[in-house]
Amino acid sequence: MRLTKRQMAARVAQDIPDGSYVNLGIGLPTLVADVVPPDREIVYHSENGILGMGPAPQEGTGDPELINAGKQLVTLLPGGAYFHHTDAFVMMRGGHIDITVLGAFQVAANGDLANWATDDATLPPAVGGAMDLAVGARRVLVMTTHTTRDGRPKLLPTCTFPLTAAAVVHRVYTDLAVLDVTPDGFVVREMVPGLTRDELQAQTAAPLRWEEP
Amino acid sequence: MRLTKRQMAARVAQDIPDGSYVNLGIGLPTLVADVVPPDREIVYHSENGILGMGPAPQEGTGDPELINAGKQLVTLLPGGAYFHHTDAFVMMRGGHIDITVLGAFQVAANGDLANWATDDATLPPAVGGAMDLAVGARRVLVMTTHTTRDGRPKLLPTCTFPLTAAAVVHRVYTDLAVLDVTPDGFVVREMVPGLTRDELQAQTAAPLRWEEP
Amino acid sequence: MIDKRVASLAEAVAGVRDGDTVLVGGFGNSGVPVALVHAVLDLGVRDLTVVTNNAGSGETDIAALIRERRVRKIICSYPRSSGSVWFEKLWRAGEIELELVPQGTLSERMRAAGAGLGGFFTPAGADTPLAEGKEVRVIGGRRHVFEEPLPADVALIKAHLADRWGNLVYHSAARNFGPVMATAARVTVAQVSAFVELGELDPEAVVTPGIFVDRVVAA
Amino acid sequence: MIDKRVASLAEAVAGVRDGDTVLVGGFGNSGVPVALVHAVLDLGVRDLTVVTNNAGSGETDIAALIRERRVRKIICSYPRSSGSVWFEKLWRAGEIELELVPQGTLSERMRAAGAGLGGFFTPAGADTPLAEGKEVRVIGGRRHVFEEPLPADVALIKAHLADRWGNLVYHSAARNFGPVMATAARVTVAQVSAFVELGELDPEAVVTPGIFVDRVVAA
Repeated sequence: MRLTKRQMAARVAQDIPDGSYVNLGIGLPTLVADVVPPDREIVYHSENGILGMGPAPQEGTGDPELINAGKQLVTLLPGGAYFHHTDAFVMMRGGHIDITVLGAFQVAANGDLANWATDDATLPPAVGGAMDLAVGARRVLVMTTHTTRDGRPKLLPTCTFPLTAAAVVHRVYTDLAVLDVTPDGFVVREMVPGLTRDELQAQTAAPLRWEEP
Repeated sequence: MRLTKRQMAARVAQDIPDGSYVNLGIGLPTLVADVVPPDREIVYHSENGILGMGPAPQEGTGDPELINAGKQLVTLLPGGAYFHHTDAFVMMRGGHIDITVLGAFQVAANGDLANWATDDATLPPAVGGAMDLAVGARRVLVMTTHTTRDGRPKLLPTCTFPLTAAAVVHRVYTDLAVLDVTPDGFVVREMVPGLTRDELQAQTAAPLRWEEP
Repeated sequence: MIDKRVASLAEAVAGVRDGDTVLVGGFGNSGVPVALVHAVLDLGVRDLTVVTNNAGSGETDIAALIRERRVRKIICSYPRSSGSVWFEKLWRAGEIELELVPQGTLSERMRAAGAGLGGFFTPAGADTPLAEGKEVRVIGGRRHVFEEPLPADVALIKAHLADRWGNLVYHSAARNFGPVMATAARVTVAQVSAFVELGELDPEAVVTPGIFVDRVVAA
Repeated sequence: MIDKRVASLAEAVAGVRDGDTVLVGGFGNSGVPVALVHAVLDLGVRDLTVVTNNAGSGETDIAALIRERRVRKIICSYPRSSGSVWFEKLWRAGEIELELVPQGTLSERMRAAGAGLGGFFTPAGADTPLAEGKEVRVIGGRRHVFEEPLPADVALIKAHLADRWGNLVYHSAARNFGPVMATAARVTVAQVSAFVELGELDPEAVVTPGIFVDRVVAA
C-alpha cells in the first residue's frame, strides 16, 4: 500500500507539537493544516505577511486580498497579525519559524534540498520564498511522493537539480516511509505496512539504513 | 556684534522650506523649532521613533515616555506617528530626512564634521545617532559659535578631533557668519553687520572666500 | 502646507520616464496598485525595469505592461503562474530579461536601498545557482552571498487609507511589499481607497509614515 | 495551548545565566523595562554583556546592575548622561568594558541577528575611529564599514499591552528598541502594563507579533 496525500499529511501533522509556529509550503504541504489534531494550537505563517492564518473562508465570502502563499483565500484567527513582506522574511530567514513543511523534487542523503527548478529549460525559473524558508526554519520537513510520477527516485546520493539550500532537511515524509537525515545519510524510521526493506531501497537511489526510532 | 543663540536659530530657520522633514540635533539646534515662521509646516523627526514632534507639553502635563533625542518631554502633532528605532534610522541613514541641523566641535573646509568626541580622554566616548544622521540627511546644516569659548577657531583646514563623518556639511551658521562648504572650501555668504572680512578671517583657521549668494 | 494628495491618476504618475526602474507592490492579485500601473501604461513609457514579486497574470496591469512591450527587464521571485501568459511568451522569445531573486532577498535588497545600507550577506541562495557571479563568504560557519541594494526611481503601491501628510495604513495581506517599496524609491506613489483628515490615523498604527510617500491618489 | 503569560517577575527572567548577553530596551528613561532589570539584579547573575542605548542613570535599573558589578561589558551608543555616575566611575577605574556603536548601527546589528543575515555595510562611522579594525569597502563611491550581527541570549523589553500569544503593542516613544530587540534574542521577555484577551489587539496594529516573544509579565 501507499499512503494517500491525506494520510501523508496526517503523519506529518503528528510531528507538529502544540504551540508551534509553522509555515506550510504551497501544494501538498497545505493539506497538513486540515489534519492537525484539534487540541493543538498551531500558528500558521504566510510569507506575504500573515501570522495566525485560518482555514479558507466559506464559499462566496472572504477578503479577496487575504490570501496565502499559494494565492488561495484564507482567514485570520483571533490573535493573528498582519505585517509587511520584509518582516515576514525576518521570521523565515531568522530562525523564528519552528517548522516548515516543503515539497521537493529531490532530497540528498546529506539533507540538500532541490524544490524550485528542474532541468526543463523551457520553463522560466521561479523561486519564491523557498530558499529563505529552507535556510531559516528551525526544522525543515519534506513531504513528497517517494518517487516521481514515472517511478524515478527522489531520494538521492546527491541532487542533480539545482539546489534550494544545502544540508537543511531534517526529515522526509513520503507515501512509503518516514526518513531522517542523519550524519550517516537517510535512516528509515517507519515504513508502510507490507513493504519490505528491499522494496523501499529499490525505490530509493541513496543507501538506506534502519534504526529503531 | 554677535548673534544671540536665538538669532542664530532664526537665521537657520529661514533656510528650512515649508514641508521639510527635519531632524534637530540636541542642544543649540533644538532652538530652531521655536523660531520657524508659523506659516511653514515642518515635520520634525526624532531618532527614538517619532515623526511630527510638537513643542514641550505644558508644565506638569505630558507623557513621560514621549521624549526627544535630548530626553526632554515633547508632544505629538496631528499627523504624527510612532515607529521603532530601526525604522527611525532607516529614515536618517537612508536619505529621507531633508535637513538636519547639528552642533559641531569642528568643521573642515571640505565639509568634514567633528561633533562627538574631543581629545579629552577622561570622558567616556558617546556618539548616539550623530554619525547616521550626518551621513544620511540630504542636507547637513551646522549651527555653532564661530570659535570655542576660549577663542579658538572651529572652522579649520582639517579637523583635529575624531570625525563624525567626512565631507557631509553643506552650510555652517555661526554667531558671525553664514558659510557654504564648496569644492573650493568655505565661501562666506553673510556676515553680521560691522564685521570686516579680515576680522572674520582672523577667527577662522580655514581660508575664506567671498561670493555674492 | 503639506498636501500629498493628487486629484488624478495622471498626476500621480507624472514624471515616470523611459528607462526608469519601477517598483510595483502586490503578491499575486493581493495589493497590486492596478490603477497606477494602468496610468503608467497610458503614459506610454518604455524600457522599464519592473521590480515586483510576480510577473503579471491575464491581460491587466503588469501583464498589460509586458504585453505592450514596455518592460525591458523584470526583477522578481516568482514569474510563473497559471495566468503569466504574456511574460512566458516574451521570455521564450528572448524579448524580456529576467533577474530572478529569492523573495526574502528581493524585499531585503529594497530595504537596504531605503535604509542607506551598502548591501548585506544572506544565507538564502548561497549554495545555489542564484549565487553565481556573486561574492560568497563563510560567516559563522555558514555560506552567505553578498546582495546589493535595489533602489528605484518610482514605487507604485496600494494602501487602504491616507492623510494629506501621506501617512498610510493598509488592508490585511495587501500590505505585503508596500512598506518596503515606499522606502526604496526616489518617488513613491500610493493608490488608496480613501483619504482621512490629518490626525484621524492612530499614530500607534500608522504603517508607512508620510516621510516615505510623495503622492497619494484615491482610486 | 499557547500561553506566554507568566505570573511573576522571577518566572519572567528565569534562566538568565552568568555570562549572558542581555538586550535591555529603552532610550533615556523612556521604555526601560525597570521591573525586569531589577528581577535580573535579584537573580545575582554576573559577567553580563548588556546591550542598551544608554548606560543607566541614577541608582536604579541599568545603573544598579553596573553598580553591583554584574556587567562585564556594555555595548551602547551613548553611555554619558547627567546621571550616568556608576558607569563613568567603573569606566574610569577600568572595571567595565565599553563597546561604542553608532545608534543606527546598534539597532541594525540587532536586526541583522534577528533577520538571519550575516552582516551589512553601512556608511555610518566608516570615516571615523569606530571603523578601526573593521573591513571598509567603497560602494557606490562611498566608504562603508562592515558590521556584524549582534545576537543575544535574552531581551528584556517594555510594552503596553500583550495577549496570551505574546502579541505586543507599545506606548508612544517607549516603543524605541523593543521591536528589534525582540527579534534578536534567544528568549524575549516583555513587561507590559496589562494583558488583553486574544483577538482584542487589532491585527493591523500589532507591532511585535508573538512569534518574537517568549514570556510576558504584567509589571
